Amino acid sequence: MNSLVVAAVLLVLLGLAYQVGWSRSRTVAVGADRRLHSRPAYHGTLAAIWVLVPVALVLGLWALFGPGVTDSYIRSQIPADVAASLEPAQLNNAMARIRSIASGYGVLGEPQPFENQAGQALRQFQLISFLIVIAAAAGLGVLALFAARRRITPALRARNQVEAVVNALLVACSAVAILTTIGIVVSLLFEAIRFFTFISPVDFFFGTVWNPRFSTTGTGGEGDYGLIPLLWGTVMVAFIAMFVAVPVGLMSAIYLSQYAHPRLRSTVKPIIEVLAGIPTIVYGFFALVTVGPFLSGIGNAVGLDIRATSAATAGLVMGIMIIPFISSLSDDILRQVPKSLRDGSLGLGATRSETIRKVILPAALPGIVGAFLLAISRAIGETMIVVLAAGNSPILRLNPFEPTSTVTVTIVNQLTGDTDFAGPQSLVAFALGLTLFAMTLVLNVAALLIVRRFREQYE
Amino acid sequence: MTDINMQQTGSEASRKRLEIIRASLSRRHRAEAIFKGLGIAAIVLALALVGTLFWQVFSKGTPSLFQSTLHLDITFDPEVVEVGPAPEAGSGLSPAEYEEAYLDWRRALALVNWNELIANAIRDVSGTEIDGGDVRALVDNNAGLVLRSRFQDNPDLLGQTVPMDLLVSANGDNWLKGTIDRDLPDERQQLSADTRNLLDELRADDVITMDFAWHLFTNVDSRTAPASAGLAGAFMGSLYMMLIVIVLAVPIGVASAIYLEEFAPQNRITDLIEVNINNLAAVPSIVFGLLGAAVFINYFHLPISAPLVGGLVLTLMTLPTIIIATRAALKAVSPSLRQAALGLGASKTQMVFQHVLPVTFPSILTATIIGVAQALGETAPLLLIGMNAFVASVPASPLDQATALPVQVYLWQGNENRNFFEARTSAAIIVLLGLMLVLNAIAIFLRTRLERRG
Amino acid sequence: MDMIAGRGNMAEQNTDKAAKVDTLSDRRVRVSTRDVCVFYGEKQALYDVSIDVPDRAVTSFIGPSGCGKSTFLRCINRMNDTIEGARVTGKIDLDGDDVYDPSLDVVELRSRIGMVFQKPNPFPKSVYENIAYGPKIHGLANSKSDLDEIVVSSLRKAGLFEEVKDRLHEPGTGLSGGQQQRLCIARAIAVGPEVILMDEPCSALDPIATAVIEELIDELRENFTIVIVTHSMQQAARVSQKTAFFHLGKLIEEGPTEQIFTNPVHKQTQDYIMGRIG
Amino acid sequence: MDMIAGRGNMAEQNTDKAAKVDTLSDRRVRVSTRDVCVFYGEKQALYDVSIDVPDRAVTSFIGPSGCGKSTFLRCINRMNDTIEGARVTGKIDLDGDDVYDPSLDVVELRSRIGMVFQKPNPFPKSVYENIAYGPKIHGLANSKSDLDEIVVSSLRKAGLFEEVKDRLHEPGTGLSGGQQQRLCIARAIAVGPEVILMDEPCSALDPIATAVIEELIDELRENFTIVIVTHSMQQAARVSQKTAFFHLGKLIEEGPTEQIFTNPVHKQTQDYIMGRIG
Amino acid sequence: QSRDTIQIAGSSTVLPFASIVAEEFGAAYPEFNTPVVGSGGSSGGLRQFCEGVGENTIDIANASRKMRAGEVEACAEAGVEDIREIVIGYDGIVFAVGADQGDFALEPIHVYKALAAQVPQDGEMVDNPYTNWSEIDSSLPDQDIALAIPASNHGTREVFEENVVLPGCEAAELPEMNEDEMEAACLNFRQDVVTEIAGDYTETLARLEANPSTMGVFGLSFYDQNRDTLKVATVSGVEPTMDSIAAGDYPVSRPLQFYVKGAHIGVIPGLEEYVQFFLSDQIAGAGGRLEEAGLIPASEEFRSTEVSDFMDGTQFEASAE
Ligand SMILES: Nc1ncnc2c1ncn2[C@@H]1O[C@H](COP(=O)(O)OP(=O)(O)OP(=O)(O)O)[C@@H](O)[C@H]1O
Ligand SMILES: Nc1ncnc2c1ncn2[C@@H]1O[C@H](COP(=O)(O)OP(=O)(O)OP(=O)(O)O)[C@@H](O)[C@H]1O
Ligand SMILES: [Mg+2]
Ligand SMILES: [Mg+2]
Repeated sequence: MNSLVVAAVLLVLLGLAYQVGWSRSRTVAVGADRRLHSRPAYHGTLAAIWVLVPVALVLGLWALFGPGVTDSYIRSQIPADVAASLEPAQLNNAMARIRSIASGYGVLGEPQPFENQAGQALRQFQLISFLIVIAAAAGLGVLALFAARRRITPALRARNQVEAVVNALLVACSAVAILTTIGIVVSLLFEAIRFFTFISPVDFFFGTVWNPRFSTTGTGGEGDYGLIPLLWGTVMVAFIAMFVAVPVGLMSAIYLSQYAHPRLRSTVKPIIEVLAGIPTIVYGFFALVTVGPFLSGIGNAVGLDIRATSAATAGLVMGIMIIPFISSLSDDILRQVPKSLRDGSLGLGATRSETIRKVILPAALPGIVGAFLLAISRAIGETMIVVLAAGNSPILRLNPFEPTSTVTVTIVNQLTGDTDFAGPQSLVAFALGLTLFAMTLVLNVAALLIVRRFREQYE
Repeated sequence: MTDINMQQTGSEASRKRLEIIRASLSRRHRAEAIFKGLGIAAIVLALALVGTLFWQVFSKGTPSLFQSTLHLDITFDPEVVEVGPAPEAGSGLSPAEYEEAYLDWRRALALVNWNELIANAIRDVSGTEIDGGDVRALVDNNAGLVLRSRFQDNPDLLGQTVPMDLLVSANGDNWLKGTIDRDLPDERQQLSADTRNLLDELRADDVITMDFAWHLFTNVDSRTAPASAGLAGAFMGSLYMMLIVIVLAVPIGVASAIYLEEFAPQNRITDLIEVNINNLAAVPSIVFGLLGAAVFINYFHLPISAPLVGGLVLTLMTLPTIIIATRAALKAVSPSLRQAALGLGASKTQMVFQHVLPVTFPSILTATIIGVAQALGETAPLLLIGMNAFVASVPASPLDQATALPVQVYLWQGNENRNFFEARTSAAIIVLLGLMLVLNAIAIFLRTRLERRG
Repeated sequence: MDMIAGRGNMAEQNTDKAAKVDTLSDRRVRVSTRDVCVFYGEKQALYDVSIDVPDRAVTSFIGPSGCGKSTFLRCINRMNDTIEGARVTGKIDLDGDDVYDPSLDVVELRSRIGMVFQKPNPFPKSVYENIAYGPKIHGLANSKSDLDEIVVSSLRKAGLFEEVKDRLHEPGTGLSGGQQQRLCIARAIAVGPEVILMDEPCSALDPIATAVIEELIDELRENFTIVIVTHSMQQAARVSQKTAFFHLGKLIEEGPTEQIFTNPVHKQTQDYIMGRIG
Repeated sequence: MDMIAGRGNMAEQNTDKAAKVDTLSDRRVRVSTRDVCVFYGEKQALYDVSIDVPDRAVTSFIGPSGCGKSTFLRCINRMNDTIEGARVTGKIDLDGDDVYDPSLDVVELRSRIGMVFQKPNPFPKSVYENIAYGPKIHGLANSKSDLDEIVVSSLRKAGLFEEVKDRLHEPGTGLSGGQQQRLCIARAIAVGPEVILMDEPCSALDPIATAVIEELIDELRENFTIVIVTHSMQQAARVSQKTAFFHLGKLIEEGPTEQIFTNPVHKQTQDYIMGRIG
Repeated sequence: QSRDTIQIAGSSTVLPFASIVAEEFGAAYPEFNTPVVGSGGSSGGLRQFCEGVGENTIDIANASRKMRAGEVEACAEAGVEDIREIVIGYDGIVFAVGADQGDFALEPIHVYKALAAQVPQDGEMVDNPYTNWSEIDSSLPDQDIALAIPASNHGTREVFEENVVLPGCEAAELPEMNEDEMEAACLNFRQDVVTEIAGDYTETLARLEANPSTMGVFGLSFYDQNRDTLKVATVSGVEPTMDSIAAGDYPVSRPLQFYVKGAHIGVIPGLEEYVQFFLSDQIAGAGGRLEEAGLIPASEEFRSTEVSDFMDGTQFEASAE
């Protein structure tokens, strides 16, 4: 209700301001040499902005401090002796009851007299404070409107000012992306530093054993937190994924961009891109239920010991996931290679495949490598497939048919396990997150640099 | 070409040259064919993979889209349902008092032994004498609640007999569908021999039929009554998150793209922002989960397991996608359109908002849909902000606790009743995939229309 | 030789046209530039160009590709401002007001100096909206009927009204190339500019559409000051009264069209016109 | 008038050049086309073009933009095959062999008919690799030294060797525009073609680079049959011995350059040359 | 307006039980909303629990292990001082193989010998030579050794080590060494045949299906639901059943518990009722809903003491280590 009133008041004020700005600008514009610099609509908008700022300020302040003020008012209404006799929780309860009485809803049981009294007082207080706030906001708004109105002259650069406001809003929006990065780094760094008070960075970054322990069992030690096995698992899975995705993705991109009839292209491309839209959890399930047993069945048939959940399973399925990523990006890049290069080569009597292999691919190579790097960073960051399909075995092993574990999975496991949350067992997740962030950052900067150089080549 | 022609060409060098070229032609054409074949093979493989994946999911999931349903005539026997009349609103009660009285009545309802009604009904159709325990093995635990809420909505049913559809328990469903080996010895079966026989009998009499599992879409998750577990809660959770992503990510993303592409001066800072955004697009989603937990929950004290937080995290994740796509779209707008506007005396802001932006609208829309679809399928970050919760209610607002569809898939695939939940998980995946496909289809439709026009 | 006769014809045509106007030197100078240099980053694209553009006449800029014709044209209504890294020095006056005066509003400037581009670039809106856009943003119409009037009269002036009067609310991009270009001219006229700059307005058009536009330009000069860049000497000869020849960023020679084509002073101009360079 | 003298000069120059070769009619016909029509989808771009291209001479195609010059050029070495939806009917012979014979291998055909494009398009490889590319794929060099020799001689023929001999292993894209175009010509020569097709090879170049290329073309015709498309009549007059004029997809007139420019038979040709259309 | 839904998070072992109780609670008490039960592991649950007091923190943390002293400290720092522990029953941990495999009668020492990296032989520690169970003890089936045990992020792992491996290690009579070395030797597993499972039991089951000779470690309730595919091993001659575990005969079990935030009692509606309901006979008692779901019930008097301690406000104190 209240917020409806506030919104209505605000809307009316803004509408009024717009109207005033609009008509005022037209009035002052009468006369030969008094052409308006800006259209009346801009004057209207500018006036509305002038009004909006102080009103929003007042309402914002009230939203921020209002509840606190009300609380302390209620507390002041509870007799001191009663208040002293109440536990904090009971006090809260009493305050809630008072609020409930004030709202007219009523409470169960017989309210105590002081509650009734306080309820009535609160009711009045709420009404008055609400009126005051509304009045203050509206008053300030009207004042601002007058000020704005007086500023309106034909020469007023209302458009430029409105555009400056718009520009500021745009800048604010771009800042969100930066804040996100800062947020990530700060929130990870903080906890990671706490982790490093338990475990030295050297042991973390160069350790080859991952075996965190419960602090109560064993020797009471913390266990081993070597990053290398996790990193190795990550790299191995990502490598297998690329091993699957690169040939298939690249060859499909080549076929689609260089050979396929447009009609074929426009049907096949979306179908392959469907793979990109499938949630990773679905891939994980697919890996766990279908691909894993299938691989291990093949293994049995050829006499190879292939685990159902293994680096190979996870990598294979992740590769399938990445295919559309690579084929889409590569397709775009291949199509960006100027047609004149292709014509140049064909005109010399090269066959299509020669043209593709010797001219188009080399020309597109930097861009494609950039795409690969992005794909790798995606593979590295992928979680759910590995959670379900890699077997979660953080041991340094070369055999891809053995289970393995990755950084992302370990983050999930350590944060959602039964370990001591104040100890290194779960804090390590943040150090791992930071490592992951740094890895993708490096990959991305590399990709960016490569892609930039590529862009320069044609221009 | 013939040799006579060769001679006409005259030049000896030219002839020799042609011979050399001809000698290698068949090899070159073979290489060409192989290369092209590889391309086709890659496409076929990719398509086959799409096919396999869908076939797998659908063949596993379709059975659980149908569930054994028991059709019974339930008599609300006043001897079993011993409760007074429901209180009425108004009638001199304050709202608080009415609520209290109504609660009392509902408490009384909760104490009724609803299973006895079911036992009676089963006895009536099969002639078998069964007790409450058998009912629980036979019928989903939810059945009692279904009766109760039916009665609560309509207290006049007292004494009447109504036909009702009740779900068979998960184990019963397994037995009837044969997902559990029917030849296994007794001690390895979940159900007693009597119950199994009764089930077969009821199935043969068509008292139990395989019906479409509508409740999968209308019910919330359930642990006590696995057979009645549904996706409604998760669906709403996902819906709220999607709305938040759309409401926040699109305007912010488009605005920053506009700023970076159209207004920002080319300098170190914008370079930095660009690197930063490209990087954010590739930052593992799990890291966003860590961020969400640290910032939104620990620092801003937003509620745990709430779609609001999930939506915010997904918004941050989707932003770079939208920014990058929008920038590409803006970049693609032909300079001549910009010149036309500027040449007429439009300001830069007018040019961008009145001409450039409308033209890029379809691409922005496409990018948005794809970004939102990705966000919808995201699981990992949600695990870290408490959305992997068991929530037995449909969230009424984005501040209420909820799960999301992919998280529900994750939770279900880990359920201990594997015989039942493996198919259930696939059914949930079908729903999720269906949503994805619809979203992607819309995006592709828009894009092809756009490409045709452009 | 026939050819010689042909050339002769052309020269005669020019004289015909020139008869319509008084001698150029009588005309008021609308735009005057002094020592204009333009740099793209490090690279200098124009060197000290000084020229006067006479009122109500067509001035054409010719010269081989890359000589800076477009660059100079864009200086006049400050479209170079929109190019990253472009820098202009020197002085350009419109009716005696410095165009590069910081206190001058480019929006106003561009409403006074309209522009038509090489490739027809109608907005992807209806024909009506295309023309109404300029008057709207500049607040030139107080009512719908005002606007209607502006639209119709602009279309008429551009000789397009009869062809599109039934399709005013269909997309402007659906017109033929020549119609689109006339639409763009109508759009420029609708704002009521004093000067119209045209950068190779016919280069994307077929010969027939080109002829229509050239005729239009000839009519427009009764009311507007027109500057046209063209890569076709023939076109310059056909439509303009004053011609300026650019080469490698320098203004080599300027003068009445007739004189430039029949009796150029500089060797380079002569070479260009004779087809020895370019 | 000076102009007339200028024109006269040009005609004289042509006569000079023509003196170098015997009369065109003596020359063997290298490429002959009969009733060639080209369709892009539904749209017909060329109508029944029949023309003979003489050996060791430069034949130029001129005509207004969009008249089908490039389309026709691309027919000769079947580059139109690479354009989606393009369809060619009629007959084109190279030394009497049907170019569109299904049993003919286009790879071989294109090794015999080289092509140079409007915009220089060197591969993003080194200068050396650019030229070695053709001989390598066709297996024309048995050893590194063979290849070196081909590269050097092609560069020499293209008049580029002196300028780039120290930069053979730097990227070809780093050369200036004119050098790039000569690199493309050298690349085409390296395969040892009999015919070289050039589609507006100078349109992206500045006047000085253009002059160098024109000189090169003049030299090349001693060894190759050259067909050149140009939008500049002057260029056609300067470099070619035979000229064909296209208009709206039809071959209007063909003949010795001198005749076309001084004494065209058709009214349209005359109009075009006089600058009345285009 | 304060929050009116009880918010629970924590151990995934307790999750199924807590969810059942939450649902039943919602059904039985119309005035309260159905509590929300998050999973996230004991660690994640306690982390949220110890974030502080107030609406946006959880009320109850489920745990499959006791809270640690460090965690209690962290809690206190954040203002969570009144913590009440409720033990709800026991979880049995069983060894199971595929249903068509041989019968196992395990002793702790068998398990130790199967998975230790080094075993004593003639008073020396040597690399584990066993590849087949029958090599360890002739009474065991002739089957390759392969074990899927919970990874160290699981509370089960701790129980497994304390109740099976360490006793087995002791029985194996390792050569003289100091205590630290001893523990290290006992808990150092070989990696070729031992797979650590960081996920849930479905993953262990998947491992069994892929490699049928694998022996897996499961919770009793999970085994119970999958009797069609699993066969359980006896430990020290005792078969794991509800009864044998409740009676304390079966050696591998652990208590499950949850922690309630005292400060939220009376603020979040239904908190007290939830606790009482949880420990009531029909839920956590013998024959109650949770026993059906696989929780091993605690005795009646134990439960009533838990409830009365809770109502009296007895606060949890971490055992000193
Ligand atoms: N945006 C730009 N950045 C850098 N250099 C530019 C830019 N625009 C033009 N130039 C350069 O400035 C010079 C003059 O270019 P301009 O476009 O003015 O030539 P023009 O005479 O209009 O040629 P054309 O007949 O081809 O249109 C050229 O060398 C060109 O490369
Ligand atoms: N790939 C294509 N698809 C469809 N139509 C085409 C294609 N290429 C050219 N055309 C059309 O065929 C006609 C002839 O084009 P062509 O490029 O041969 O002309 P041109 O004489 O070379 O012109 P210009 O001097 O502009 O290069 C034109 O109308 C053109 O629009
Ligand atoms: Mg230009
Ligand atoms: Mg062409």
